[in-house]
Amino acid sequence: MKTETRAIHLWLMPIAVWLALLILLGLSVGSAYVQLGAFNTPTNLAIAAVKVALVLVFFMQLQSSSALLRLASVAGLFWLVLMFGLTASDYLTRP
Amino acid sequence: MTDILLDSLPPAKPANYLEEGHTLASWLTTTDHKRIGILYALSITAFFFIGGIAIGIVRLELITPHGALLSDDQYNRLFTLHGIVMVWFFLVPSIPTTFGNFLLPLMIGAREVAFPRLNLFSWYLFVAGAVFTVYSVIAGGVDTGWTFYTPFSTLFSNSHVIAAAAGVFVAGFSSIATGVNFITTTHMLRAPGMTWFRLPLMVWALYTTSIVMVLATPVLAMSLLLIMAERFLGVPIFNPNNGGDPLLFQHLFWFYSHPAVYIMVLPAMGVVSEIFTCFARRRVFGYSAMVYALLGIGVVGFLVWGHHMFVAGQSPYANLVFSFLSFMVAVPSAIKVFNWTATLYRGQISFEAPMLYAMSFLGLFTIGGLTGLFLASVPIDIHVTDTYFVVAHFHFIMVGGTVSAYFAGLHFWWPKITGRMYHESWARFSAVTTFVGFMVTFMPQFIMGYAGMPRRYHVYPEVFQIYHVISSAGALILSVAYLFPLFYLPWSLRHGDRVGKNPWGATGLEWTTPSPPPKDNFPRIPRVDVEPYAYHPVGQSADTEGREPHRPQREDA
Amino acid sequence: MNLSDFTAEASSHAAAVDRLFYVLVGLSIFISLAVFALVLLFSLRYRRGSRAKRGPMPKFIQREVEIGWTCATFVLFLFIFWWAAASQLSALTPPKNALEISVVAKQWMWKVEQPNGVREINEIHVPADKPVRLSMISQDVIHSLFLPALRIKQDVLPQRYTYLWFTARKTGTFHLTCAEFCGTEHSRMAGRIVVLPPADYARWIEAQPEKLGLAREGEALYRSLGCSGCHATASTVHAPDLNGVFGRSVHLADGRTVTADEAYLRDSILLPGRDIVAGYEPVMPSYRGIVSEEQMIRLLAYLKSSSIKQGAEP
Amino acid sequence: MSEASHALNDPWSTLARQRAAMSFGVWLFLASEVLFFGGALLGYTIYRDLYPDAFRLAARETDIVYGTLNTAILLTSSLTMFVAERSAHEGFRRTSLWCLAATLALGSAFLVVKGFEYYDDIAKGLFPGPAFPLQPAQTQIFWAFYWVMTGVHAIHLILGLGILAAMTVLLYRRALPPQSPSFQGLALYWHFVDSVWVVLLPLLYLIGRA
Repeated sequence: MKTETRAIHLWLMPIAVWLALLILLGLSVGSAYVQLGAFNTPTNLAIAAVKVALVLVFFMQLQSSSALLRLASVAGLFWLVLMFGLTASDYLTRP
Repeated sequence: MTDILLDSLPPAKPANYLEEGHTLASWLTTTDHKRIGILYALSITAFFFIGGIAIGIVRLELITPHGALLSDDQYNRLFTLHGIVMVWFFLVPSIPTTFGNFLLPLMIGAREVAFPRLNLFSWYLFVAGAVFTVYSVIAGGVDTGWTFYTPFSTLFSNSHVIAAAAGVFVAGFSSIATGVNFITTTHMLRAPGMTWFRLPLMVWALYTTSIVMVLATPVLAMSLLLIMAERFLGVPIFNPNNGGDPLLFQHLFWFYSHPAVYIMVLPAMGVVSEIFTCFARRRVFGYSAMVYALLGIGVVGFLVWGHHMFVAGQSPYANLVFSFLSFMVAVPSAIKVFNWTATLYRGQISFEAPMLYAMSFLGLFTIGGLTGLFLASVPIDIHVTDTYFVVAHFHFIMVGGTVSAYFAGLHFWWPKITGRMYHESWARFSAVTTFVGFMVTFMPQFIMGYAGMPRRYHVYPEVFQIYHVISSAGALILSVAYLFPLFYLPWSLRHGDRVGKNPWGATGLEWTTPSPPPKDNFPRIPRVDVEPYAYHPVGQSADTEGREPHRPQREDA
Repeated sequence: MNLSDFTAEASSHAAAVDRLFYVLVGLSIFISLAVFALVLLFSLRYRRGSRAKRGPMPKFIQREVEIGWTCATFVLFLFIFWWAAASQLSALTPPKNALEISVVAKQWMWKVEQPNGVREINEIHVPADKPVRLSMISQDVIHSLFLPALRIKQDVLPQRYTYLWFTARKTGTFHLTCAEFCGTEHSRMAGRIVVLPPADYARWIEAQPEKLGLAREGEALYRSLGCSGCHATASTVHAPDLNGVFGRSVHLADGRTVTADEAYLRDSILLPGRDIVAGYEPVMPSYRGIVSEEQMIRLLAYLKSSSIKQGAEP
Repeated sequence: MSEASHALNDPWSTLARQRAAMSFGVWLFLASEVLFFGGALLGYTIYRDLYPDAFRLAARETDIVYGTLNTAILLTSSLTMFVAERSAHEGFRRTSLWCLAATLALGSAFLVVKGFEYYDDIAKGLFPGPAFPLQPAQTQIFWAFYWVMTGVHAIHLILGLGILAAMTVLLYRRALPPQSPSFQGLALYWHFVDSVWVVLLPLLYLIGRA
């Protein structure tokens, strides 16, 4: 059995990512209370997108995965955009 | 059932997959993709006849315009039962889970699918979904139609909607599990030398279908979950009195249900491509065009769902957008029909049962596809939607197309699955009777559909009685034609003569294994060095009359 | 009842739809026959063991043919789309002077109301050669008004007005039915549309039992439901003036401007908290569950009749 | 490492190939899950576009303290899950066991906090029904989506916790080698459930605050 050295090297990158995520969480909650008018929702969603990207790239190791996995990770999103786009073509143009 | 299959093979040969275990437990806990394919085949055959009996009673009822046999409610529950059972418990799983499970590893030179245990779990998910649905039928049935439109299904229907929706919800995850399994298998378990453009078109069809299954089914699961939440918890998601929009459900439902019709027809195209090439002894005409057509149908199929809602209150702009996209999705289908026809050019065509079924697929799918153009043009669709014209259109594609291809595949791979040859003349008779029965049943529906006969009608104006009587007569012929294989196929298990590796002289890898194949398919993983359907040298045509293919796909065959 | 109740071309739009339909039928027959003939020809000529010539394939056969029929089908389908879209666009906007008839769909019957208040069940009388506009709404589930002879159909949604318009060219009695599955007696929700020559239609309308006009019945409701209490100019309550409100563009509290069409007026009556007019307090009570569909049609007819005079005697 | 070969099962020739297949399979499943939640998001987006004021009004009633606390808990559980998977991959069995236990604890903590939040919501009568405190009626649609989306997310979390607990016990009893690819699959699923919550936070808790 591998001797159980203090696996420090395992913790460095994840803790950094974790701290970034917590900061972004604080940022998004804080920004929600600032009166940005029409920009409130876009900023909230943008920060959420950055957080999800961080989780995807680092925690789900997309940065070291094969092209196939990266393709699979965005396939769902691409189809979601198709669904939202064409449904919007109905709702936004209703008389 | 299993002891009939036992035949005294000389012990020297490696035991085939049927002899790996004879107890029921060996079948119910198997992770052998071939056995799971057979488990699926038995379950969907049972459902095929449940759905068939339901519509048999409906067709009997429709002989008289004033509905003497059933009450309104019974009629509504029967046609809903026919819809739900046929769509989700026969057509969607029909080819991928039976021939897909059995043949995908064999065709790409693998020993097993990527996730064997997940494969068995997906069959149990299918059975769990079936239990829910059968409960909802026995407990009184559901009367919303297979489309579950709100607010009728959420507020006004007092039938077993939640049980039926739960059944389809669970069966949906069986579909997703199969899809994930096949995509991973095709990507990661191909034999050395089996590059993407050496894959048989059946594998391409299963791969595209799996992508559509994985990406479309979850949206159905969510739409049914929202209906169950609204009915069970009372949360007003689609309740119009509360500002809810009934069209939102239709968008979510049809986002799945149109790709679902491509889940049903794409595998059928794969089966037919295998059969046309084998019985015409010809290389497929335009292999890459056929592959891109499959992928095109799979992707563009996701963009056209709005043509189900032209009259539902959708904005005129969206009507035109979806109408245009629906015309575009018809182009790849047309290409495939022309390529199949061109494959016959300069071949050595023989007309065994699989070929007859495949040719009836070609004819009926062509008519079904062309009537799709009527429905894609907005003014005609406004007149004919929700009439028997639409019923005829989708039955031409689903029954004329997918079911014919299912039977074609069943006869084509029967020797490989069971090691026995079916009785040829019975099978040809059954193929021809199916075609005749089908035409008599569904051709009149086009005529009365355009005249204005609405669908899902228990009583109808007397003017249409003549068409209904002809259609019901056709349905009688069709139901008899579907019973024939139920007799002569099991009969062939004992009395059919034994076949060798390659009774049809086909080029696929599955035809280089003994029939029935051993549990691990290939003693040594084969090396592939030639493209599929090498029935004659490139640039030549089918000169030799013999059965031997020019080059099976396997280097050391 | 005979087949012509369904298949008669009762309007110019119906004729256009039929033309497009029969051209498509011709096209489909041509393509199907081409495919079947080819399949039959190849099957006979190249059946196993026949003496037809095989040998090397002609050079040009592969790529050019493939591209050829791909473009052919693409262009053909584009043409059909253009034709269908063109005839659809021309049938889109109803003419201004159309006769307004209200249709309320209810589980398993059609309630029709002529502009002067005449009510009919499962039957619509319309004048020939004059544009007619049906504004339709459902009281419960989704129905769909289907007029086969006019080749038109439109779903009738709960809580939302949908419209059908046509100009009947041929007089006579044609079939009317429900096309969207709506429950137990869906197949019994049929009726008739009677197209009368304009003179006969006028005589028929007059012959009906004496009916106050929709607008005048709406005015009575406007008073009895208490609308005039706040919206009359003489009232002490600060409420928007509804004189000639139909079609006016309204500035809302959150900065949006909407045109006051039937849907906006209906929502303001049933869900007043939704779009509050700029400069007014959201004090209006909701009439949800109080005002029925028939009463709503009368109120809207009254609001639309621009001749409401403040406090004038009916 | 004899234990590694024990993790290998039938169709795969090498462990690396099996691991790649597990990741690819789980990613495909996650693509279907994206569309599963996407269906609910579509409904939410359409209604929010149709009734912006009602949604702002209704969203103010959600408790942001619970929401933020839960997000922090789930992000931390992602951290411990990641380290658990990496240490298992490199054979550090004890570190992996500790981190798996931490993830289990954090996941349960999330559910406990969620339970309190649901209790408060029901106490405030915020479950759509006849006695719904807020007006106008469309606020009930927001709360319908609140209950459906957070409910479905919670069920996903409970399933994740179940599998996590089972694998922790198997690893503890040495029935499952640390090199087994199932850890990779579970980690991907867990991070996905966390990402869904990260998306749900702004949609359900942060609108209407300004």
